[in-house]
Amino acid sequence: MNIYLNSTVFQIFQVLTVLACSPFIAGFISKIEEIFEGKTGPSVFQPYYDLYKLFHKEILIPVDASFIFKSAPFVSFISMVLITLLIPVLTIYPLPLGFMGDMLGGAFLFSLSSFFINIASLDLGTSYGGLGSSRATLLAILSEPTLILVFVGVALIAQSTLPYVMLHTITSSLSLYFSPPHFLIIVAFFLLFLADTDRRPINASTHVEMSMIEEARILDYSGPYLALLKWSGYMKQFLLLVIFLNVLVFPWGLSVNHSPSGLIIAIISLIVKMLIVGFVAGVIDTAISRLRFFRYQEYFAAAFVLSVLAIMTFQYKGF
Amino acid sequence: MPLYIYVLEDLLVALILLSSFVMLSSRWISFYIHAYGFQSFLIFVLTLVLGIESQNIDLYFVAFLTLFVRTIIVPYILLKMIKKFNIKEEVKLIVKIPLSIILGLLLTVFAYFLAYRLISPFSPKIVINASSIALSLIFIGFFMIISRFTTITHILGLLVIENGIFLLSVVIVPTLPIIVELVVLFDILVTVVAMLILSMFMKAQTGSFSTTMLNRLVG
Amino acid sequence: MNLSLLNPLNYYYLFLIFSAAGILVSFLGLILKKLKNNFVFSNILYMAASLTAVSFSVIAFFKGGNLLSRVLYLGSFFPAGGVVLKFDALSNFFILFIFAIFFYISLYQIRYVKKLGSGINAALFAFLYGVMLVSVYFVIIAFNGFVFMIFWEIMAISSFFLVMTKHYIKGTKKAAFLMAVITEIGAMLIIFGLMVLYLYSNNFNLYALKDAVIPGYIKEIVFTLFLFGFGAKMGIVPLHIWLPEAHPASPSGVSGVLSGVLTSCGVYGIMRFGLYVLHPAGSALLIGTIILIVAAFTMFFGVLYMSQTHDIKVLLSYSTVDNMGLILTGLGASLYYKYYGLYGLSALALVASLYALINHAFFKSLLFMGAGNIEHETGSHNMDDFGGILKRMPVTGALIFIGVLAAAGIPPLNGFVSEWLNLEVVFLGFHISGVLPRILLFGVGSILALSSAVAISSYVKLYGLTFLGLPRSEEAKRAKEVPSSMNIALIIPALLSISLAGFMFLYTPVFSKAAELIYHINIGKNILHNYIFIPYYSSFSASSPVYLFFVSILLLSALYILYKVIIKPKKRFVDYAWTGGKNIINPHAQVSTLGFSNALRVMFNLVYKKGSRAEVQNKTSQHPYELKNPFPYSSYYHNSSGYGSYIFPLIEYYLYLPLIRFFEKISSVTTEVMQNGSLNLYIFYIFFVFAASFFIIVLIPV
Amino acid sequence: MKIFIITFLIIPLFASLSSFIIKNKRFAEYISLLSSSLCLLGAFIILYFSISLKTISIFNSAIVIDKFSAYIILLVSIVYFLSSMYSISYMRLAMEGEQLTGEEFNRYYLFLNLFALTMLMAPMINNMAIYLIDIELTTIASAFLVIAEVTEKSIEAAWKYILIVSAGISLALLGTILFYLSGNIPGSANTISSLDWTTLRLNAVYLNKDIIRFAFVLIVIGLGTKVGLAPMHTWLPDAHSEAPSPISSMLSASLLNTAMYGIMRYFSITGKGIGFNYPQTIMVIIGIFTIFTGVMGIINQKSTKRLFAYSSIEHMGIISLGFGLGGAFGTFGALLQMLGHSLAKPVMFFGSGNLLHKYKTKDIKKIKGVFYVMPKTAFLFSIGVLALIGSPPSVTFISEFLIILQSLKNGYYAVAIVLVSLLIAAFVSLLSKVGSIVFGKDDNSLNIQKGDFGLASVLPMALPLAALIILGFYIPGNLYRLLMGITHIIIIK
Repeated sequence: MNIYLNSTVFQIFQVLTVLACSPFIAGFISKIEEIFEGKTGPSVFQPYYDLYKLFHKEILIPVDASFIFKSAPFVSFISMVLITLLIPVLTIYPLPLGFMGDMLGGAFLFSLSSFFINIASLDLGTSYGGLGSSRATLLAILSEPTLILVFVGVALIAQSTLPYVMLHTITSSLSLYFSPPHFLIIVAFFLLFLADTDRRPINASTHVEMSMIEEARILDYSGPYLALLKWSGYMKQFLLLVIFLNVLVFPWGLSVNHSPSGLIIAIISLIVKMLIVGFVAGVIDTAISRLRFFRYQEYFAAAFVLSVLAIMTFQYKGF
Repeated sequence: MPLYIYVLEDLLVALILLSSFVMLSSRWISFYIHAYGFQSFLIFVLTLVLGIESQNIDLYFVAFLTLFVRTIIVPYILLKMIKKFNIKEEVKLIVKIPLSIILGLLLTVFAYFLAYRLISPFSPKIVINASSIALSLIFIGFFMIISRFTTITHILGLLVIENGIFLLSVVIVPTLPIIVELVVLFDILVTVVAMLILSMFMKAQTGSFSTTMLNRLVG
Repeated sequence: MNLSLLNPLNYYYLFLIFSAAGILVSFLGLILKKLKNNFVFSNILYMAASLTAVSFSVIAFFKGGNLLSRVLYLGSFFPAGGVVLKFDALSNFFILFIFAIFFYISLYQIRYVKKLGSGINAALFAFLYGVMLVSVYFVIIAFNGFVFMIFWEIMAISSFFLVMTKHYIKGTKKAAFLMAVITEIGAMLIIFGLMVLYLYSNNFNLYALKDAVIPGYIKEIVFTLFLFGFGAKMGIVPLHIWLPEAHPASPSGVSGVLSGVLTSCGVYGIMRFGLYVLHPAGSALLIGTIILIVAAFTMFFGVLYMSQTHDIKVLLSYSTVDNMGLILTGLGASLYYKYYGLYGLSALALVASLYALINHAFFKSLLFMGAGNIEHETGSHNMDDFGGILKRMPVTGALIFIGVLAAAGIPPLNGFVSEWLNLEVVFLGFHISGVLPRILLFGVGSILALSSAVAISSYVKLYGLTFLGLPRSEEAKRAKEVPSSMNIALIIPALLSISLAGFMFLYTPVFSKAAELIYHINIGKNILHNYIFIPYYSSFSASSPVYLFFVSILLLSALYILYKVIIKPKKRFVDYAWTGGKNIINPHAQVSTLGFSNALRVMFNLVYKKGSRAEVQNKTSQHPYELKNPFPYSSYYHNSSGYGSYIFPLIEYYLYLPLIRFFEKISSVTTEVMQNGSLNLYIFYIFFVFAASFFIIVLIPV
Repeated sequence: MKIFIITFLIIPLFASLSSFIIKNKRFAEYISLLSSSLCLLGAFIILYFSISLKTISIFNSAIVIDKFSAYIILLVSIVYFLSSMYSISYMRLAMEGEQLTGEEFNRYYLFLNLFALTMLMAPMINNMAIYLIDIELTTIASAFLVIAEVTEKSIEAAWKYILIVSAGISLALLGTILFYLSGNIPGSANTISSLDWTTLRLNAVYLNKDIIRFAFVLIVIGLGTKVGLAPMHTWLPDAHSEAPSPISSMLSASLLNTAMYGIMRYFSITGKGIGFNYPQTIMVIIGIFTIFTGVMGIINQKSTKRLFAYSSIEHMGIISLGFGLGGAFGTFGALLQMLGHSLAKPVMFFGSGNLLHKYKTKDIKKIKGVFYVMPKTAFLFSIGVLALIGSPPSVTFISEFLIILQSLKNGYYAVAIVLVSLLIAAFVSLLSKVGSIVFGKDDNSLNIQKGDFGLASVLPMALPLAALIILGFYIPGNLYRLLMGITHIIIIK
């Protein structure tokens, strides 16, 4: 009984960590980018201010809006919370409700969020909504096969699609950790991470009007709705980073037991890991330029080839 | 069996072949009909000779029926017909006459070849000779239909084929039941009459006996 | 005779009585013009018949044991041998959901057909529909290859005429005809396969066919024949070309049946004849490979063309093609696992496949009926003409939204569950020891992922351009809600779809029963613990769609309550935020269907053979026998013809057109030579044959 | 029994003569209908006798009726019955449309019954030569029926018909003489001086093998001309398309079968004499070529009646292929296909007759939307075409199924594949052509009065269709035993 209680507490903490820390990471990355561009930039806490401000504004709802427009922010937010329940943010052992889905289920939950935003962007009949929705679905089309192949690669290495089991397998064998497939998969996943979080070379997260993908879809949202959407965007980035770090790259530093100290260590180590990766992401984001729209497939093809290579090397090396 | 009979038979079949070549080499329709009558008459004589030779009453009977139907009635009807409609000449030939004679010769050779292969193991030479000429009659009859373009020639072509078959049956199986010969003759009569009626219909509709116009039904 | 309500056989007789009565009523209506309302009566009778059929299966499943398997001997019939009808787990399973579909479609078309007016003969329609209903029933329970074939063909013919219902519209004839051609080719392949089996068994009885000792290569050939034969009905590539023609041409109820029922019958055929009768063991590797390659092509082409159309029904029919690929993936994987001795996994893969099948049957019929609702009101299925339908038809819109969520594979609905399950099955491929099969399986998995992404995009387009935004035509503005009986018919599959996700645990035993029949292993106990679904190995994965469903709903409502309580937002209903609160939105500035999917068209030009308008003229003049192109020229913008493109499907272009031209050429040459009207030539033929055959016989001695 | 058979044959003769003499139109119609229904009854009685008793053999074995003959007689009388019923409607409409004079009307009924008489006689005749002459008589009688409406085209058709078939029959006669020769070789121990099939068949082993080989080919070419085996089929589309529809159906559905019957008699003699391999090979080759020709004609066809004429060619090809494949299934399938052909063809020709009267054209492209103009005809016509092309439930499906099965059993995979692909091609093109006739938007520009013709135009279509479908579901035991008996008659060693 006690264990269950503790686990439940941990699960709540896990959700809270994601909710609380995700704006911070977003702020940190944009700060890094600004610094590398030679500017001072806003504070790392700027996302919190934004959210606060938006939650206190009134909502403008167009008269033609249907229930889909109104439900999209909630669904998007909830799907991120659901993913949080599934993945090892803080612990290396499954928490309550962690059995609801595996990696694949998580991927589908991401698509739940984007599906609702896409469809909501068409609700008002503005031309920008259609543009954004069209492009976002195209990106999904391009990235999804690669994502699945990455998961296949991981599942091959770990013989499982459960993130907790994957983490265990990778940490248990150093030879597995340092094997070429593992690194190839890390790279492929990182490329997908860049694309999925609106970074260059696909998009520019700092200049929203530039490519009209992410922001075009939520142009007509305002007030708390916009806040929810933005927050779920931060969470998406955070969660992708968690999967990247805690499952693939550096699955150490997580809590192994139910002690409060483990919890604190886990949170701190997670933040540290994220800051490092965020730094790298920020550097990349400023160092390279955006791709032309009709050359996106080349970028994804690179990721695809990497993951295929990973699987092939695994097949023929054998572990 | 006296030798003269063989000589006579050989002579008769040769004449029959000759008459068919006469038909091939002409473009005058009345000439065809006369040649056909002559050919039928020769067949009658041959049948009679064979009947005498084999002492077969049936063959006498068949011979006189042939005389009656093939030599008299059919040519008579045909001649009357062309007189009534004043048909003189074959309208058009698909092959020129010299070529058609050469082809006829080739067909005869083929008929000899076939007949030799077919019945040589068990038949005397005279029968082989006669039956190969009968086969060549069949071939030439077909050739006439293929190369000519009036209804009368088509009928005559058919009749030549029938003559060939009749000759063959008389020569190689003289014991064929008489009923068969009878109905075949009856059939010839009915067919000729029916075809003549048809060709008169055709004359009434198209104004000609030529079959070159018969190409509306295609595909 | 046991007249108890729980005796399933009574339901069998009741089914026969009801359906025969329905057919009779419609036939009387056909003959006697005075008989009014025969259409309604016969459809009600069909509903009753479907209900009894479903009850049979439900009772059989609940009672289990001997009742599950019922054999009826009906004497013998030349040349079939003994006529056996059998209800076993597989047929019960198929009857269960197929007749559920028949039930609500019968309900649906009572009002729907009325709208079609006097152009169609409603009595004839009901008659053919009844014939199809009965034939489907016997297709599923026939336990004799020959009898199966007879009912299979009756089903094909009646569906051909049903597609022909709106024959006064241009293009319908061609569509129905195309369908008949493809299904006939398929039927011939099946017959051929059955005959080859017969050579080994000397009996068409399925027991005999099953027990016959058949060499491996024969099994492979026959299975391939069955795959393409039944695949013609399912719509696998390259035999899928009839689907995008026939579905838009037929009335929506019929489209629903075509997509929900007939494709399922195709799957049934593969399962019954390919898996149950042939039960490949040593040849499973090759067969599985063939299936997986076909599945990959089917998903790939189906989904890529699906994204490019502007016609709702064409979109849905290509989506059917895509889903058939998904189902085949499960089947192929199950054969692979069987070959490598992983029987539990092969049963699991079959379960995944069945799950995808039943999902598809429900949500696709739902969507087709929804498309029918829209057509009922606007008279069109061109998405570019719609917009803002949700405001005008809220119930339809909400129900279709459920269907779209299911079809696009969005969690937590059932489409997600089946796609997830199939992906799990693919992922489990690492248990296979062969390297190349494993890689093929993973490759199919990535195409599966591509297909699910494109499907999402297409369904976003479908729903967004049809129901959302602003109306772009007068018809769309005038649309109003359809009669309630039609919407009730839509509610049933919507609820069934939801139940398939939220109450998955009710269905899994049924699936595993059906899979047990084929693989003789019951995995029902292994895969479901405490509402958690385990893909056979608990260390591999454990997920709970059931929990996910309820938890997500719970969290969503919790969030909404929190939002209402804590934030208490001030709402202001205004015009568009982005335009500064002014209503200056032009409906025609919205994205068009082509505009939405054009980027894909550009990126995958190799597959699409895209052409611009300048090429249209040339192309049509080049192909006088042109098949109807489901993707005609259209513009990037509404109300504009200046910028646009068209595509011509690759398979039609490179496979079917040359075939058609080849046949026409041969035929015209042959008849021109053989029958040119010249009597002399005709006689020459006779003479020639005569002379030539003699010559040949002379030359060849005995 | 003698008297019965004589009466059976006198009935149509009486009908034909009396209708010609009395010259009353209604009388001619009803006496023909009466005679045909009596013949149908008689055919059933003959069938019953030949099944339950033994072979009927009368007039010193000049007339021998075994199961096979009885079966063919039955098929002929079924078509005779249907055609004389349909003639009532067709000829009345033709008279109304002034395509026909009163004289031609009377001539039509004279020859209709005579034609039926000759066809009924053919299967009874034991003597091969007389059988051939009887076939020649059918040609003449039907040639006059082809020109029932005297037009340039019908005369052309009749002329081609009579000439081609006479040439063919003369070849068959030659073949028959060779058969006789083969039993009468001078110097051989056993002479068989008879042209009766019963005798020949009994003593087939004594026949000269070398000559039989030639003789059988001649028979196939000669009678094949009548049957419509390619490439001797050329008269068939012309005559079928130009004849009045009831006659087309009689030509197609019964005449071809009657001629095929003759081929099969020779076939069984030949098979018994020199082994079945040889005649079967010939039948398979010519059957496949015939199917090919028929299907090609179907694909490239623009006229309704020629379409079904080519379909007859295709069916005859299937039948000869079936016989050629032999075995229990092949022969059985071919016999069943005969039945299916006899039942399905009248439906199609009667239907196209109705269309011809309504639209005054045979051009497929010009006929559209029949479902609105003549719903009953359209319904029966479209079901009929399905039965014709062998989709279940119909007899043709079962027969074609059996034939394909037999070809697989024999190991002729190539034959089976060719057959299947040709069947699919026939299915496709027939369906598309009939579909384009029956369905589609009603064309108002033609000024056509809507509505079906009378009962006599629809009932002859409905009756055989019902039989086709019922037999497709259930083949009665008696029919099965009958056909099995015939199979034994044909292929027993």
